Amino acid sequence: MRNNILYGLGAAVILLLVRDINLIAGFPQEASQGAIFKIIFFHVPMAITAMLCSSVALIASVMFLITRNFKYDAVAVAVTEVGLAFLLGNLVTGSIWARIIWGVWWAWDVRLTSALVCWLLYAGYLMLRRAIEEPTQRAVFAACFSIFAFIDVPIVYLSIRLFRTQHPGPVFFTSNGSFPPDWTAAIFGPLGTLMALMMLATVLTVIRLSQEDSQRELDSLRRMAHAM
Amino acid sequence: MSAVAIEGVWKFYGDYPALRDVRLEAERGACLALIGRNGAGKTTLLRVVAGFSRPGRGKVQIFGNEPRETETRRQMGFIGHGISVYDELSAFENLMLYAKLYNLPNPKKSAMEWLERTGLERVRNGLVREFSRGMRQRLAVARAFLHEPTVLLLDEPFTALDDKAITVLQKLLKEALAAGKTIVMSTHQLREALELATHVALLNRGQVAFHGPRTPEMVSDPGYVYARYGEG
Amino acid sequence: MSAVAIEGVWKFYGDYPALRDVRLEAERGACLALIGRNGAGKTTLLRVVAGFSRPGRGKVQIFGNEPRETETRRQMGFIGHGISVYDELSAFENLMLYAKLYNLPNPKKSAMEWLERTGLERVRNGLVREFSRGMRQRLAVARAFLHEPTVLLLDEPFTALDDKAITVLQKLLKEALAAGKTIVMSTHQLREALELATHVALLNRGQVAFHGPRTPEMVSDPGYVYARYGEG
Amino acid sequence: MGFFRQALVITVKDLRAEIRTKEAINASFAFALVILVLFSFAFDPLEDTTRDISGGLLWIVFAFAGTLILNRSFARELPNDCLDALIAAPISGAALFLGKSVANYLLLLAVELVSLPVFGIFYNVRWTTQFWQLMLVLVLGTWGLTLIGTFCSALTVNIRLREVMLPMLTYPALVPVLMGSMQLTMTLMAGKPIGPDMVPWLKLLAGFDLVFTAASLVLVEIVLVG
Amino acid sequence: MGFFRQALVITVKDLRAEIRTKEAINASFAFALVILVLFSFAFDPLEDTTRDISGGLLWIVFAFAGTLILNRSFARELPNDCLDALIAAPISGAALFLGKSVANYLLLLAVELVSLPVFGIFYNVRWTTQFWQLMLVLVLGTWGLTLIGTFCSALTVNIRLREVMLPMLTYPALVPVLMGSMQLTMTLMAGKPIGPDMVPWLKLLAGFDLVFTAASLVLVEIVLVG
Ligand code: HEM
Ligand SMILES: Nc1ncnc2c1ncn2[C@@H]1O[C@H](COP(=O)(O)OP(=O)(O)OP(=O)(O)O)[C@@H](O)[C@H]1O
Ligand SMILES: Nc1ncnc2c1ncn2[C@@H]1O[C@H](COP(=O)(O)OP(=O)(O)OP(=O)(O)O)[C@@H](O)[C@H]1O
Ligand SMILES: [Mg+2]
Ligand SMILES: [Mg+2]
Repeated sequence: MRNNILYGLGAAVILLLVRDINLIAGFPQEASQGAIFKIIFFHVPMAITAMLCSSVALIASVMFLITRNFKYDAVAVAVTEVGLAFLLGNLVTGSIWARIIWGVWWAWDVRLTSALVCWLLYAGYLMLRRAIEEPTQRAVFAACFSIFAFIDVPIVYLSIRLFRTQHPGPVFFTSNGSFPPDWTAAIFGPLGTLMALMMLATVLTVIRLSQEDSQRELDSLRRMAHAM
Repeated sequence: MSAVAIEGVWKFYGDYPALRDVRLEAERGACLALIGRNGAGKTTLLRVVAGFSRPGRGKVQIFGNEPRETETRRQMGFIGHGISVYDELSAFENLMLYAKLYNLPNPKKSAMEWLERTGLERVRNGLVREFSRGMRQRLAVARAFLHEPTVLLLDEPFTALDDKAITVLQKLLKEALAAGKTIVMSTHQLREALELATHVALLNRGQVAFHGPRTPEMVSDPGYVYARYGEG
Repeated sequence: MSAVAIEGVWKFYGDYPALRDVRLEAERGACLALIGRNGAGKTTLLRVVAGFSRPGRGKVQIFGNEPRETETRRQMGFIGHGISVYDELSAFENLMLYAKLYNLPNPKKSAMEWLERTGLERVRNGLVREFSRGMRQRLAVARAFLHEPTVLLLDEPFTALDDKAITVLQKLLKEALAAGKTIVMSTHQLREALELATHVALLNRGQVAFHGPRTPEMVSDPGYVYARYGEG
Repeated sequence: MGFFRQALVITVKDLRAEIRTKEAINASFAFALVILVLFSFAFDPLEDTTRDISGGLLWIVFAFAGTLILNRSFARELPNDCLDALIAAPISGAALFLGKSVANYLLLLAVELVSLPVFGIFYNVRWTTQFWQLMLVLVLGTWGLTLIGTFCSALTVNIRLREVMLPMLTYPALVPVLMGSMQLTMTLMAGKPIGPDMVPWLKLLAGFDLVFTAASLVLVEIVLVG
Repeated sequence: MGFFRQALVITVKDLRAEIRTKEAINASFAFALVILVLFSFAFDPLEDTTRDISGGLLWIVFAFAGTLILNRSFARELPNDCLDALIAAPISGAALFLGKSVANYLLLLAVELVSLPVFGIFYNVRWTTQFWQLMLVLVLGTWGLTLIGTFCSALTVNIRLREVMLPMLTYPALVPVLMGSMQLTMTLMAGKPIGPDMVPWLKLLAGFDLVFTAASLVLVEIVLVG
């Protein structure tokens, strides 16, 4: 049953992405930047999905510390890993974009740096988990670090609003934004790329979650076997 | 009310239960010896009782209170494998530190008193770094007894000590028992422990396999409990 | 020629003489138990004999050779406090490593043989990290016996082991003695050690206070040597 | 005994132990010198551009040298299992953490204040022109650095591979604090006071200190007792 | 068994243990990234002057990230007292040291080769123009770095305060090697081949490697057995 829902969702994601790419390809080219501008249809939703993943990880970590239920710990890992992948997607698309319009792969402004640091922090989270053998301690320490790591996320978000950056300032849902409404809809609309990517993230998280579950079972079986 | 009551404690390392539904009690003035094979869960149990790690299920009560409550912590003395004093401080400074942390009414007096009782008053201003092993061990005892705990938790207190040091420690513990304190200790040195113990608990893979008062046959043949209740 | 000859060894830590003119011998097939109070110098002496640290004065000879000579090292097995195997490698890989370092003619065969003799052949591909304490200890023994050493140096081999593990180790050591190997071990657990020992040496503040064959009264009253020759 | 008196007892103990041996503080200062020398090979310290970047360099030196002190903080409790005794004592984890942080803070500030003139000489920077504003940045930035370093030290004190994990966790977490401190210090080193364009950085720094102080005081009990 | 076969056994063991957990190598690479980030605040990487100093930066990154791997080298033997067993085994200290150095060298080179393109992207440097000469410098400089780091790791493995002492000893000892490598790399990164004015540096580097190899192979036995 659960698997069927998963397959269904996966199929829906693929269909949605195909539709969106088709739609986006049909848009006219942006005046000053040309075709590369269309990367924004993935660049931005990937970032938003990643930030959403960190928020879920934060909530799951806090919940774990309160309830000590390992389900939340599993959610935290799964969602962190998926978020890391999406953030990487954001970094890579951003870099490609930067290469074409700024001429360099990377410019060190606050937005770019804080996004990179965010990635490193959550990578550190995963490494911390690997360094601790004992599962309870692992879950507790990882949860604490996850809460710490999240402090960087608001900075990523606010950086373009607080500081002058090379990275473009806010264009969506601001009074001075001049983004065509149908383009905005292609990202944020109910069938837009954001929705598609968020569904994708959900599917991936659920897959990781079941993996984590069987991993935990295997782990305990092995411990039992060794203890005998 | 029991001094130490362990009520259905489970402790999981991941999914592996290091303690399984452990129920034990120790009355005031009792000395409970925890015995069991390597990995049976003795250290784990003592750390749960001391409040260093939380049980997965069940609970521990010290005179009816939670282990992590401030009031309980004041009543508890713990000696683990390390000596828990600082090498860079003098004997006196170490005891003063703990006296202040335990908020004793007269830190200086308590520190001096225990330096005297462990025979360290002559070297009280010497740095611990320069102490011999025996002196360190005595300071560790002074540290744990300083705040006059009513419950003592000892993890393998006799390991790697020579016979003289063992005798000194046994004497101190006997005095504590006579003064109505409660002792829970883990050990592999059955002979030394059984001499002191009033009760014995045998742990087997995290479960209590035997719990009862110490009997004379245990003292005469320390392997008795294992042979009778263990897996052999 | 003695298997182990310690000839007037002094060892200084700074100005402090941890060993003072120690003279001891152990014949082939003998088991010498080093006893003494905490800080007497047992560990220091064993490390000097093993060649891990150089004596300040005097010398050590193993079958007439220096400890650090390659030939001697091949004949020596050492078990200290650690288990000396790698957590990230499997049991088999660990033994293969040492078999190769000792340049055994058939590393694989020796490794498999000792895995079998210590009852680890079923878990030979498991990483040591996941082993229980008992399994680790057995692997440590396999590691030390792998190259069939003729001289065994053991530093407190019984400490923190449960009675079952002690019995297993005692059996192995007895077999080794029967096969004509020489054992030098330090210990505080007199009872277990004296059962095995053929000779006893008592160290007192770095000096040999007593050295002689083990007598029956020692076994019946392990404190005897201390009481008779120690500072009391 | 009040929370702050308990913290004070811990602070005094840590400071006394450290001052008796002076190990961490000496090592930290020496390390700061070594890094300054290493950097001077990479950049010619006499060029004008180097002077522009000196504010950034300074904080890199502080971060690297400081972590030597910060890492020792909980590691100091390891050799004799002192941490057990502290946890068993009737003081809260938060008081323990605060006490240790304050001790580290003072040590770190000491190293920084000694390093500053040395840095000025080596790199030919006039750092005194905006002295008080610089002190403000130093005080704020160092507190952030201390908190994160001490917290990571507590987090890793019991784990395998402490030495490897610590820099991995600490330095990325430090970035926001360092970023703010560097920006502000660069402006100040150039002789300019903190203008309106720099105020967001100052706010970031102060906000960070607040958030981190609160978060670590809440979380440290969980980290220490599990 | 020959000296080199013994060293090889040690190398294989160290590599296998490391590759199984990938701890040091991951941490080292992540740390390299973190340092890149930290430096980027100090210098605007898009300016031309930064590109001039990028060779220096690169080696600072290698030095800091590399020591994470190098420090683990002997520390890896500590948890279970494995060092005792290795010293007791009939192999010479020199073979042990060489084996460990080679393992570290390979790990370090791997981290460096992955870091190079990342560095190129982040700092906008074209590092491929003098590829083979750069590789030569990398190979020579890294060997020097490895030797000193591994030797200091052996020197400090048994002392109290290892973590504090190691950087204190290692980094100053690295200065000559780093100086040479930095100078050469800066030239190469600027797109120029190694001209006659740079040959002395190359000789210095090679000479250093030789002298250090010889010295450490001779001294390590004394360090380990004392
Ligand atoms: C590697 C480089 C880059 C990184 C790491 C990066 C990162 C991000 C992140 C994290 C967001 C957050 C989304 C949000 O705040 O809602 C974002 C949004 C955005 N990015 Fe990038 N970006 C990069 C390069 C670029 C480039 C080169 C451009 C175009 C010149 C660009 C244009 C945008 C735009 C227009 C937005 C939406 C801003 C808004 O309205 O919030 N990015 N980027
Ligand atoms: N931190 C930990 N992580 C995972 N498992 C652990 C941990 N500590 C202990 N264990 C496991 O819990 C079980 C009980 O361990 P414990 O140390 O309490 O035994 P013990 O009775 O004290 O043994 P010993 O006599 O050897 O000291 C063992 O199987 C051990 O492997
Ligand atoms: N590395 C060292 N530096 C300085 N002194 C040392 C060192 N190692 C040992 N000593 C001193 O040498 C003496 C002998 O120590 P050693 O460890 O050999 O005693 P031991 O007989 O093994 O004691 P135990 O029974 O406690 O293990 C002690 O006084 C000790 O303080
Ligand atoms: Mg135990
Ligand atoms: Mg000893």
